[in-house]
Amino acid sequence: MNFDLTDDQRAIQRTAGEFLAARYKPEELRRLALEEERGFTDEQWKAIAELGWPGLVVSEAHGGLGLGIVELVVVQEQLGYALAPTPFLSDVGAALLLEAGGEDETAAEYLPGVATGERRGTVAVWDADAGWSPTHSALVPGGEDGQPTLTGTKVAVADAAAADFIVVSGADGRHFVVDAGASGLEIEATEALDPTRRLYSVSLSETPARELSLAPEARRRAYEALTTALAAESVGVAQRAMEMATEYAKERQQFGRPIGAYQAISHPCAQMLLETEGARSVTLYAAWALDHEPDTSQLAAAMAKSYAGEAGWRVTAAALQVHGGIGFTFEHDLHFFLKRARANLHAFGDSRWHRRRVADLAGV
Amino acid sequence: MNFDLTDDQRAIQRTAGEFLAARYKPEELRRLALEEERGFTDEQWKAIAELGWPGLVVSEAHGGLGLGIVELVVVQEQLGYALAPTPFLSDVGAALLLEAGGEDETAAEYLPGVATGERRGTVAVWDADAGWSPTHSALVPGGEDGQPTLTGTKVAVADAAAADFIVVSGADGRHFVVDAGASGLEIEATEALDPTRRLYSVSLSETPARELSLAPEARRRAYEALTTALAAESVGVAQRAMEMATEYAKERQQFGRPIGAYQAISHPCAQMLLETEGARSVTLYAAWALDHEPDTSQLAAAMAKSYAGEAGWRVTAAALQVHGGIGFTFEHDLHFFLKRARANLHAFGDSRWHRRRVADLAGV
Amino acid sequence: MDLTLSPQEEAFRDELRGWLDEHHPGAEPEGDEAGFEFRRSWQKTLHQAGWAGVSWPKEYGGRGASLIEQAIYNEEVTRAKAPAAVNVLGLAMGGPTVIAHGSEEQRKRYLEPILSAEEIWCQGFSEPESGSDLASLKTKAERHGDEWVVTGQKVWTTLAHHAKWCMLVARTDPDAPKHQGLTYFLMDMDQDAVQVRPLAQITGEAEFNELFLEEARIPHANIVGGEGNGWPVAITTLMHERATLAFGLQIQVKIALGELMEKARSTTVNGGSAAEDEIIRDRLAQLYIESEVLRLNAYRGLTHTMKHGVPGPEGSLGKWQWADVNQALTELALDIAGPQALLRSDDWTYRFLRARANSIEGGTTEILKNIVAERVLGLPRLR
Amino acid sequence: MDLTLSPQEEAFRDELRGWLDEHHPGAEPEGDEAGFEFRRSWQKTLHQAGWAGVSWPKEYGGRGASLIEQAIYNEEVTRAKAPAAVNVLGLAMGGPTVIAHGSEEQRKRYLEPILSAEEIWCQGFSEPESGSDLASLKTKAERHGDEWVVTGQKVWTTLAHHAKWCMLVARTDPDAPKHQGLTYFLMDMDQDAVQVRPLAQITGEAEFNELFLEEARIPHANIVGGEGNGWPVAITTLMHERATLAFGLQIQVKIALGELMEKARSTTVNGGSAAEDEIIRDRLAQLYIESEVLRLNAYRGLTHTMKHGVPGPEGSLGKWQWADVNQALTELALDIAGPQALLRSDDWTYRFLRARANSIEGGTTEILKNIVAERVLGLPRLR
Repeated sequence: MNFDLTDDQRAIQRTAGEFLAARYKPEELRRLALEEERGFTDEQWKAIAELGWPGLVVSEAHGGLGLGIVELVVVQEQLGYALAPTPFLSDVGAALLLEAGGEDETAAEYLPGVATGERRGTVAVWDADAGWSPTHSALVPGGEDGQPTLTGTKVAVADAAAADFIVVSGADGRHFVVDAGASGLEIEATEALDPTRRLYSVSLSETPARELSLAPEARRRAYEALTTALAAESVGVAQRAMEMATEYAKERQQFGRPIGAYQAISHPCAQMLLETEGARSVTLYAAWALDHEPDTSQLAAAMAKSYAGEAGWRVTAAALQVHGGIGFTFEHDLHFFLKRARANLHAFGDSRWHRRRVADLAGV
Repeated sequence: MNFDLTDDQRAIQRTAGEFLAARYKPEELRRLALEEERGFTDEQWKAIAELGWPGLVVSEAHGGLGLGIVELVVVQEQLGYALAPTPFLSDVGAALLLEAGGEDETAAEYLPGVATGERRGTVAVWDADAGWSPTHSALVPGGEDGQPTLTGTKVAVADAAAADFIVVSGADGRHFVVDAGASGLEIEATEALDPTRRLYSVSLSETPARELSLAPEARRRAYEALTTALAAESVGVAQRAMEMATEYAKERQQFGRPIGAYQAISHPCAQMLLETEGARSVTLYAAWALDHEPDTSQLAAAMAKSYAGEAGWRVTAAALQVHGGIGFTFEHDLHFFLKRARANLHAFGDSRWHRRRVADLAGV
Repeated sequence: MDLTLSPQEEAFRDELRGWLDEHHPGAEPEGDEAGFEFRRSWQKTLHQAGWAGVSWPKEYGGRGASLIEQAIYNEEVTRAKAPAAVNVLGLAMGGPTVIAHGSEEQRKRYLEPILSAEEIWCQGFSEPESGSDLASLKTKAERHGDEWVVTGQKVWTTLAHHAKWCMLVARTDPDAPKHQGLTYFLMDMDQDAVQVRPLAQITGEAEFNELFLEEARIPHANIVGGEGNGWPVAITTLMHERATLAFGLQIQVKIALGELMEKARSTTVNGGSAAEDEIIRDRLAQLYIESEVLRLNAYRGLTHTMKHGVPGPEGSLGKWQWADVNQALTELALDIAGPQALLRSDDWTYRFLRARANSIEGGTTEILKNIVAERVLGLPRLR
Repeated sequence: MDLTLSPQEEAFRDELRGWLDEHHPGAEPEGDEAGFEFRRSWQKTLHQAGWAGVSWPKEYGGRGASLIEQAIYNEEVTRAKAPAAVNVLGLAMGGPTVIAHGSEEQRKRYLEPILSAEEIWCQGFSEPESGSDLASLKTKAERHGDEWVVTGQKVWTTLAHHAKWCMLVARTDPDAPKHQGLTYFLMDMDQDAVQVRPLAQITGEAEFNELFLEEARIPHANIVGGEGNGWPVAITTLMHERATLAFGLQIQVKIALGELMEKARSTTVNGGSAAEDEIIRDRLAQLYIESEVLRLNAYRGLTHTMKHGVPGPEGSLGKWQWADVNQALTELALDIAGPQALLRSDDWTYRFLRARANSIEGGTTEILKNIVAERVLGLPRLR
């Protein structure tokens, strides 16, 4: 029993932390969010690729590092902490679904490029009128067998304009790969709650696609890994917001004292710690379960997404309150964290949706 | 527009407050709760009858004062504040249902005795396996037409052993009057969450009963008046618990200061005020609507019961936390208030049940 | 107890409602400048009909409305979705302060142009270093003959770029205790020494400004309430802010809740409408109750003020409770939206972000709780 | 990272589980006295098999178990619903304090009778006037030759009427600053100068006592850790309290939640089971998650302590979070019961009332938040 990262995992954590702190300083974050069309630069992606991250979850057989979900969440928490705008998570989502394809020949064709970072993917799940379910889709392919075509619209597809291919979910859990530039594919930027992650509306009109053959179990695990990675990102976001709030509470003077001396400030800060640490524990547990205990991983991932989603939001909202007026200004960085946290709460099933899964799986 | 009591209502309030403060001191409350079998004495009831309260909601035609629900909640808030153990509310419930009978001959027979306090009633609503609905019952009368008999069990019937008659709810909103001592009627004391209000299990076995003819509208209004009175009681309970907590917070010293100087104590006290005043506003509004605006009274009463029920509980629970260990001892009086508040939250439809009604009535 | 309007109050409401029906100027045009001119022109219309400054005494050009009538005014204007009068700070705060503390000359000079919207007012109280602790403000004014020379920085100043007059509180005696040594000035914004910089909020909009004062000049005659007496004068301004705004706020919440209920009914989730979902339904019902409590507390508070001259305990709670309710309401809007919450697909994203400031602006919830604990409950002060 | 048990840990668990299976003494008999003797006899059985004081070093009769093994021990004992060892305060607090701060003579004298339950221990720290502010305690000890004479009042003392020894902290130097001048004594309870009065709680039960000391006598040799050094010794006792109890608490919550889920399934409301109601279901799921977070934090804290010698930040959170969860859980039990909640029809009423103390006993939630804010987050102290 050892609820701690291994030395290798710590090394990944340290490298990620240092890399991101150096490359994604607050000014750069702001520049990418507000000025850079795709939200990142090719050079930044190249640097990420050099670290091997795009191949992190890709098996060695397909040219990746074949690391586990624990390693993924270690990186993902650091990305949340830095709030680095990057298509990494979209790409990981696509990689996870391709890997879930196992022996699938499409997967085998795409994964080596993904592993090196040369070929970037993203995942398109929500139909334009979707409900809360992260995977439900009404999209049914047309075309002939073996040559399916897709017609429909997906919303809130992250980094679609920068992707070389898109993994598209359809009815009955079927998934398809569509290449950038495929006929009938139109990608339109949409304004998002969170300006640090580019979202697009993706419309398909008789667009040729290749179906991925995914076993239900493998598909499920891919989504669980993705939501656990999202939970880890929220943990990093919460950690950073908590640090910003506590630092500010130590410095800011009102009525002759640092505001952190008042329980109206210090107790909410303590609550931030409670929620951030709890979110970290359950997220690490979910990651470990995905790697080592497939039977419990469904429940664990649902718990992680629900708890960390709420924690990210509550911590960033409380951090804004601690900051007072300055935290409400666009020129302060805190709002970027708040927006990411809230967006994460909703993405891939909101907290309540995942609690419903917990109820089902825990036998409530 | 005048959201304040009239001079007459203020006089009732003052009289009630002074009467109860003199007669129901904490020692007496404790004695009644723990030692007095029926939870009150005949002498106490007589004094209440002399004030005319049993006839408060009884029309002048039946020998009562014919006052409104505003007057009732004024008294009821004071009763909650004093936490006076008394069968008054059970009796009022019965009186309200009888009055709802209008021209009904049974009502006409019972009400004059109720008005003077000579004949005391109570209300039996919950079947032993009832759900949350305050009025749903599966009880169907047997016997011949015009001479119905009742067979079944009602639980949590307040003051049943001290009642001269019981108004019993049945299926389809039908209501019946059963006399104390009727054949097949058995009344058994049950241990209650709240020791200041005696509850009984009432079993009926081919027990003769008289059906009350109640128009649905009138029946509905009677229950709304009863739940509004219960809400007012919770307002009084909350007010008293808040006063106890703030007094204690001014006196109790820890770390060289009165604990009320710490925001961890003072802010919860402020929250108590917010909830107590809000509960008072909405309860007065519901009472006024029952008297003057029948169209909005359903919604208003549901809001009052829900909000005041929650407020009573939250305020007393927070007051206990402010008191710390001493508040957890049986010898301190606070727990009586906490238990009454929690019991009130559940009685006649819990807060959530009434919110569901609010949703229906407000067109959610 | 009588929660219906008196015949006189009803007449007031009917007259206003009829007038608003007839004179409603329609939707505000796009663009900040166009919107501003539209609202200025609307205020002129209001003024000409005697509907600007309803709470002001008649002798100063107001309507001398009772508190209930003022509440009715705010409810009706909000319900009619009529534009806000452009000179909101002058009408709600500056005018009443001049009436309460100004000299007769000042009343003659300043009041009429506030009502007519000829001169727009802004407020220079908050500073970056003094948020909740207003009395710690550092902007300094030194007397040079008949003029005061002012240097410092102010923040959260709405309408600064349109304003002619700024209600400015500055420190005139650095050696006095912090609540003394403050003076309340009316500063002419039309001078180079006053620089206005818009301050964008997390919503992306710039509703507020920063003011940079570099030896700005104010004639001695522009002091309101006397040199060194700025604190009580500023408190008058702030009390008018809270009292006047409370009514508009509770009605805004009710309107927003109605819109949210409509959104819940029209949003499809998992085959049904969001409004049919038990949890959404329960949260909407709770918000409905709380918005009613807000309204009822506000009316109870009015009655108390009318009878006793001061607000009752429930009067201190409105701003705080409103912030709680409005934040919960806008959060629920996102929960109802499901994955669409990721997009800025409708106005709710803006409202949701804007609501984060509700518990900060005009007195943080923490400060309001302090005030309730100390002044209403009589708990000991910490500081 | 590896959340499975090591072969050694698994062996420890299996051995214990097997032993508990075989030796479980069945249900506790009715009545306080009978229950006490039952638990005393159970502890003797534990001790004979080497299962009492598992965390104590082997040289003092313990098992020298690792932290993980201690956690496993607590989980297994709770899961087996085995009775609690009767001398819980001696095992969890008194013994470890004597081991850490006592003399070799004291260790020889006191430890073995703790393990065998021959001598029961109780704790005399809290006083009516000093709750959270423990160091303000007023019980006074004066030296008379080789004895100390102690007068004062203690409260919240469990097991006082059965105890032979009381861990008593008293003020030996009234002139010293409040954290100094305290001394930690082992007081013989078997003297007339010590009066025990049961203190009923809001549940109606009397789990605790008050102690009245009127010139009670304690030999000088019964001081632990030296005269005037009582504060750090008392802190050792309290740290052992929190560390040891944490594991039992989280597992108790999981068991209680399982029972609550069963109650929800078996309670019929409006034609269905309470467990099918969307809101009940959502609240149960949230409690399930929070109880898992509690468990996971506890294990993460253990790993941190084993690696770094001190608990990590998550270690300070368990008691506080447990109180929140257990209160929410017992409140939900009443909500599930519907009108039956008015009656004391099952054990949940007791649990619900008992849970109100969870945020007070063993450090109030307010104090725990202070500790987290100051010691973990480094925020400035207020006092």
